[in-house]
Amino acid sequence: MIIRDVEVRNVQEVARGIFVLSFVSLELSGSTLPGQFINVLVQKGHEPLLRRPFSVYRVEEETVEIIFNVVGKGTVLLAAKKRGDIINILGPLGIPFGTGGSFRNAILIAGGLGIAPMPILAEHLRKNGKHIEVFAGARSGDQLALDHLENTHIATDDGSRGYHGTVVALAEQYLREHPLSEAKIFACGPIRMLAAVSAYAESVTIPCELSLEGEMACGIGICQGCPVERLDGATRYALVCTEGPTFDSTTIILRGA
Amino acid sequence: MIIRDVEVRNVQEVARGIFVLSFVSLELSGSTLPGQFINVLVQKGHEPLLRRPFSVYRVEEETVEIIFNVVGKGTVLLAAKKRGDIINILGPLGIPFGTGGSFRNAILIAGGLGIAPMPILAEHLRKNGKHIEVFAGARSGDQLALDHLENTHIATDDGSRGYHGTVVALAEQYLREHPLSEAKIFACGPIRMLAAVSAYAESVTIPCELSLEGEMACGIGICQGCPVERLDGATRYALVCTEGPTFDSTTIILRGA
Amino acid sequence: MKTGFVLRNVEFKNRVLVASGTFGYGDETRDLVDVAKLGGIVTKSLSWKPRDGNPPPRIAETPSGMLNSIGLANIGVHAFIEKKLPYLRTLDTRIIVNIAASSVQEYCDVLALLESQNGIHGFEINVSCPNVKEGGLSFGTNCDLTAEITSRLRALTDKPLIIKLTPNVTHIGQFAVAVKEAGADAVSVINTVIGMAVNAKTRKPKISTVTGGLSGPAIKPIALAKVYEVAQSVDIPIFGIGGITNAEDAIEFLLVGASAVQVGTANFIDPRTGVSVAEGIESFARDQALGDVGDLVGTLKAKKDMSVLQSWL
Amino acid sequence: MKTGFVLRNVEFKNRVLVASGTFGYGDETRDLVDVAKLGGIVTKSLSWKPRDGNPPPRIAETPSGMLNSIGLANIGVHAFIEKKLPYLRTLDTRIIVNIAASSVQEYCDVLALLESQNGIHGFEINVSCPNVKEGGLSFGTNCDLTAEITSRLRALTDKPLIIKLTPNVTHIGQFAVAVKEAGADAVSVINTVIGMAVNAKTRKPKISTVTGGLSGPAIKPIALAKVYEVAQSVDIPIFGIGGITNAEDAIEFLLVGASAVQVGTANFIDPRTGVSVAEGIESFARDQALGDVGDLVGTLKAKKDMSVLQSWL
Ligand SMILES: Cc1cc2nc3c(=O)[nH]c(=O)nc-3n(C[C@H](O)[C@H](O)[C@H](O)COP(=O)(O)OP(=O)(O)OC[C@H]3O[C@@H](n4cnc5c(N)ncnc54)[C@H](O)[C@@H]3O)c2cc1C
Ligand SMILES: Cc1cc2nc3c(=O)[nH]c(=O)nc-3n(C[C@H](O)[C@H](O)[C@H](O)COP(=O)(O)OP(=O)(O)OC[C@H]3O[C@@H](n4cnc5c(N)ncnc54)[C@H](O)[C@@H]3O)c2cc1C
Ligand SMILES: Cc1cc2nc3c(=O)[nH]c(=O)nc-3n(C[C@H](O)[C@H](O)[C@H](O)COP(=O)(O)O)c2cc1C
Ligand SMILES: Cc1cc2nc3c(=O)[nH]c(=O)nc-3n(C[C@H](O)[C@H](O)[C@H](O)COP(=O)(O)O)c2cc1C
Ligand code: FES
Ligand code: FES
Repeated sequence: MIIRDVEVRNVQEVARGIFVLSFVSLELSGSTLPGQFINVLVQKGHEPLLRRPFSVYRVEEETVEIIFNVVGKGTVLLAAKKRGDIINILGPLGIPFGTGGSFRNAILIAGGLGIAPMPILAEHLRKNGKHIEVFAGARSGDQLALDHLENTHIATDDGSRGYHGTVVALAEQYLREHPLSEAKIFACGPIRMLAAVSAYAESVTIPCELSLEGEMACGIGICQGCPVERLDGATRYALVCTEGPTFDSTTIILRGA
Repeated sequence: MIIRDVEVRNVQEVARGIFVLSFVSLELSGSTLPGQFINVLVQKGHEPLLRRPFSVYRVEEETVEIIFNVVGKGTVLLAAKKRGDIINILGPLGIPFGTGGSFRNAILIAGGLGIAPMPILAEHLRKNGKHIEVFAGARSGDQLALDHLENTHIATDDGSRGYHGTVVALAEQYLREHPLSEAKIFACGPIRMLAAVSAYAESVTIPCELSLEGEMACGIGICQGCPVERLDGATRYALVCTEGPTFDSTTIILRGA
Repeated sequence: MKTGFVLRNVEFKNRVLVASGTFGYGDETRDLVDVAKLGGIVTKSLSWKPRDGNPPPRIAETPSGMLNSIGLANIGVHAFIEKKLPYLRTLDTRIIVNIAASSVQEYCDVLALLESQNGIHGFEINVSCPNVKEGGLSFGTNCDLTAEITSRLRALTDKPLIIKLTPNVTHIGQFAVAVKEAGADAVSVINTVIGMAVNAKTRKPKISTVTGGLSGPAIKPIALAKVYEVAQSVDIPIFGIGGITNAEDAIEFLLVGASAVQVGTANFIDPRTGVSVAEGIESFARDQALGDVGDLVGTLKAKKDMSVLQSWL
Repeated sequence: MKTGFVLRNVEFKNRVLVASGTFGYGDETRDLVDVAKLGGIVTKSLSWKPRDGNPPPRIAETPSGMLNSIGLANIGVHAFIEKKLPYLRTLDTRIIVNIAASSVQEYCDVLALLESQNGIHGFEINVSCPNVKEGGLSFGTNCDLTAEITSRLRALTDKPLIIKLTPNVTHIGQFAVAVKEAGADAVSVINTVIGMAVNAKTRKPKISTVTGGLSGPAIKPIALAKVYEVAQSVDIPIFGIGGITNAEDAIEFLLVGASAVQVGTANFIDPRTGVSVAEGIESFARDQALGDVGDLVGTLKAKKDMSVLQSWL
């Protein structure tokens, strides 16, 4: 885990309102695993006060990339960064996805910016010899960011591209028609979508890992600000930042879904 | 008085740590008088919260210029502006210098960034047919910004350029040697310097106007945040923003000098 | 779309006013602001005699906020009537005169004099003033005294009487209950929070009076909590104040229980803020297909069993 | 250059600690922070039994600040002794254990148990906890109760006993006097300020408990004023807390009367903040040719006839 000022290499709009920002960090590029995140201080000073957490999207040699949606002041500022600007990063953080188990087929399901951890995840899964199918959903076709992914199946809420409906419905339909044995699901996206994925995985008894998002103050386990309810266990809550953000779907309760 | 978003045209370091920023505003360029100031919102958002007041330095056709010293977060942000960036300005504000009286010789005395209102002042004085002598002081030679001024006499605290000593001592010496009749003094600078100018003006009975600075929240008379003590008058304090920033030196008390 | 509200028979065209001490006497910004688009103007606090106010520096910026120690500088009620009221009377908005004093009697004298004038629609009472009788402790931190001022003033006017509460007390709800019982029509919540700023290099306080009043976005969370507490305690209208810079901020105050809001410090950055807040609230309500901006008031979706004073750490 | 100070025979190597609840149990950041450069670590508040804490969301950002409602989530004193204390004992810094409880007896039980352990240098008492006996009102807003807790705990320990005061009271100085008389060695000033944040679109509070605790730079002016008030009221050492992000902030607290400071929220942005604050204070003192950082404490020049016009020229 490191804290460093890094130089922005590039910021690019890859889909409507969706940006990829890259920077150079040998320390991070060498150590980050799929599903881990970094906590970004978008500028010095008190506004905004807190860091912003982003999944690592891709690692390419010494370069690290994040992908984000412009939703508020932090991401507005990030999107406006230029080559050479300095941001401060803290990472890699959190528990990575389990990419090395005994499964053979990896099913990646992403809703909206849930696409973020998928390229780095796919890369590692490929290295581990897994077959991959990617299901990616968005509100509309212009909000899809599908670079660096293969075997993609697309769903949009407005039907402007691919399947007209939710990405989970698409995945369910596809997998009914093309059953995959010894499979494992990896999902990231809005809470409702994760709940649907989780219910589906349980119904077909496929192991499933979810990557969660939630308000975070520190990202490193010192504020107790990011609880998620456990299904059972010694304590009622787990911390998303240090015990997640990836969780086995059978171990947590998704509230607000 | 207007409030407008304006586009930065240029930002340039003209002396060590001293920047000139120009922007286009027909409304301001057409109406601003010497000694008036504008109140600049350096960026949207809450940090910094308040506007920053700056004297108008020059007006050149539709372009307005300010000159400033980088001293804190507002001026750091301003110095980093690029052509095309937007700042929000409120102005012109305050009571201008009296450039049209019966005097024939104008003595301009500037300490440090007190140089700010001098070029626009000199321009108007010239138009009014006055003869001008400019006395400019700084800590050292590399902190002098003398563009757009003629008949300049220079003093530096460290003696690195011109007279070694205070600008007021230099002005006194020069005027003793080259007496100017029917003169009026215009001064801007640190409080101690203004007090010295004021004392000198009184001793030689030359009329004298001072331009003051002080903490301001609004710049338009609605916060009561910028008092300066009157020598006498119905109320104890005058407001620097609406009754100044230019004052006849015999009407106010300079505390902290 | 209904935007206005009524307080003791006085109609306000919308729920956005400008706060005392942050909009002068209403005439300074006549070139900049169309005050006819405001629900009302609350004047700078007026006392019986003119007050010089505190020595400079009176202002210091703080993170997302500012401190002030103006010291109630004002022209006095007589000069106000003579020089400012005639202009205010010409404006198509509600004029609330804010009163400050250093004794209960002074509050009464000022209000009684103003009561005899036309063109004033209501009174807001600034109780965050040093009480000379109690060695300068503020009236507003003494519940009995605050109630006494309220009932004495209530007897003198039939116009809306609004008591402006200080946040610098343990249980602001108790003060709201006390002034309601003493006859107040409404409360304004909050005045500034006591704060301080220091220049580390010079070792001097940044304002001449050492401590001062904190305002601006930094205090918005505090103000919202105080308004919420007051709304749980009394059922009279609340003017929500503290750190409002845009319509969204104002709506937050309405949701937690304010019937109207006042814009303060934001006027220093842009005196048109009140107008844009009013317009923004209206379009927000329109987008939500509300028939009345008032439908927002007190509609926070919160479990009321969570006590305001519950500990959270 | 002397940087340290002594509190009831315990020596602290410098005047900068990290605040309770903002540095976990000290082990989470072992890769990032050289805690040997800190004056001390104040642990997360510990209660007798483990506490789950409040449901999410527990955190909301506000202008230059943040709200939290963690709900005293902690592993409980037994797990602390078993799992965290052994690591803390290995650290070359002072360990102050912060205690939270919902009854006076629970405070005593937790402290008595900790008193039997090695490696703890002092106790800080979080009185901003809901008192179950009084329907959840915080102990810390009741002066008698705060004093009672202090004297009961004083009888149980000879180590430094620090009472952490809440700012959410009218006269914090009275609380400082009461706890001093009840035997406290020092006070920590301040805990978080009650605040609230609302999502205008969803109409929901941004944290699950509706109100929460405001911290960060936004509250620094409030914290400075409270420390100043306490410093005028008592002569025991004060730990100044609230919005400190750099050495200059910390020096401001020393000048108004704090003997030491604690860094809180800033740890979330960078857990090394305490170390850089300590280093920055030291070099500031060196630049000013002071022999002892303590020479800064309480040296505010609070003259009222300050300069009319701050000079930028
Ligand atoms: C572990 C983790 C990984 C994440 N990875 C990504 C990613 O790869 N790409 C991406 O676009 N976003 C990601 N997010 C969400 C991202 O952190 C937020 O979108 C971002 O912080 C918003 O910042 P802002 O200042 O632009 O918005 P704000 O002004 O802070 O808020 C705008 C909106 O975003 C919501 N929001 C704010 N902070 C968070 C947060 N921490 N989590 C969820 N919602 C939030 C707010 O409730 C509000 O509705 C991740 C969050 C977590 C916790
Ligand atoms: C009428 C008027 C005209 C001015 N004209 C000019 C000008 O032409 N060029 C120029 O460089 N400066 C001018 N100033 C001063 C200028 O406003 C401040 O330097 C600026 O606001 C500092 O902003 P900052 O955010 O960089 O510094 P901050 O971080 O706010 O403060 C840095 C230092 O500057 C001091 N300071 C802050 N605000 C003011 C202020 N309003 N007046 C004086 N000192 C202040 C602070 O006390 C502190 O020591 C003028 C001030 C006034 C009132
Ligand atoms: C410079 C200044 C002067 C003020 N003067 C008064 C006053 O005279 N009377 C009063 O009741 N409140 C006064 N206030 C308090 C404001 O009306 C308001 O209650 C407070 O600033 C909080 O709102 P804000 O955060 O929007 O500014 C003043 C505030 C400021 C900043
Ligand atoms: C997330 C969070 C958790 C906290 N937990 C505790 C706690 O358990 N016990 C306590 O006494 N104070 C707690 N505090 C208060 C801090 O120790 C500190 O007093 C307060 O945050 C003000 O300082 P700051 O502005 O530097 O954060 C907590 C603060 C925060 C932000
Ligand atoms: S974000 Fe601080 S503990 Fe998880
Ligand atoms: S700066 Fe507000 S009255 Fe002068």
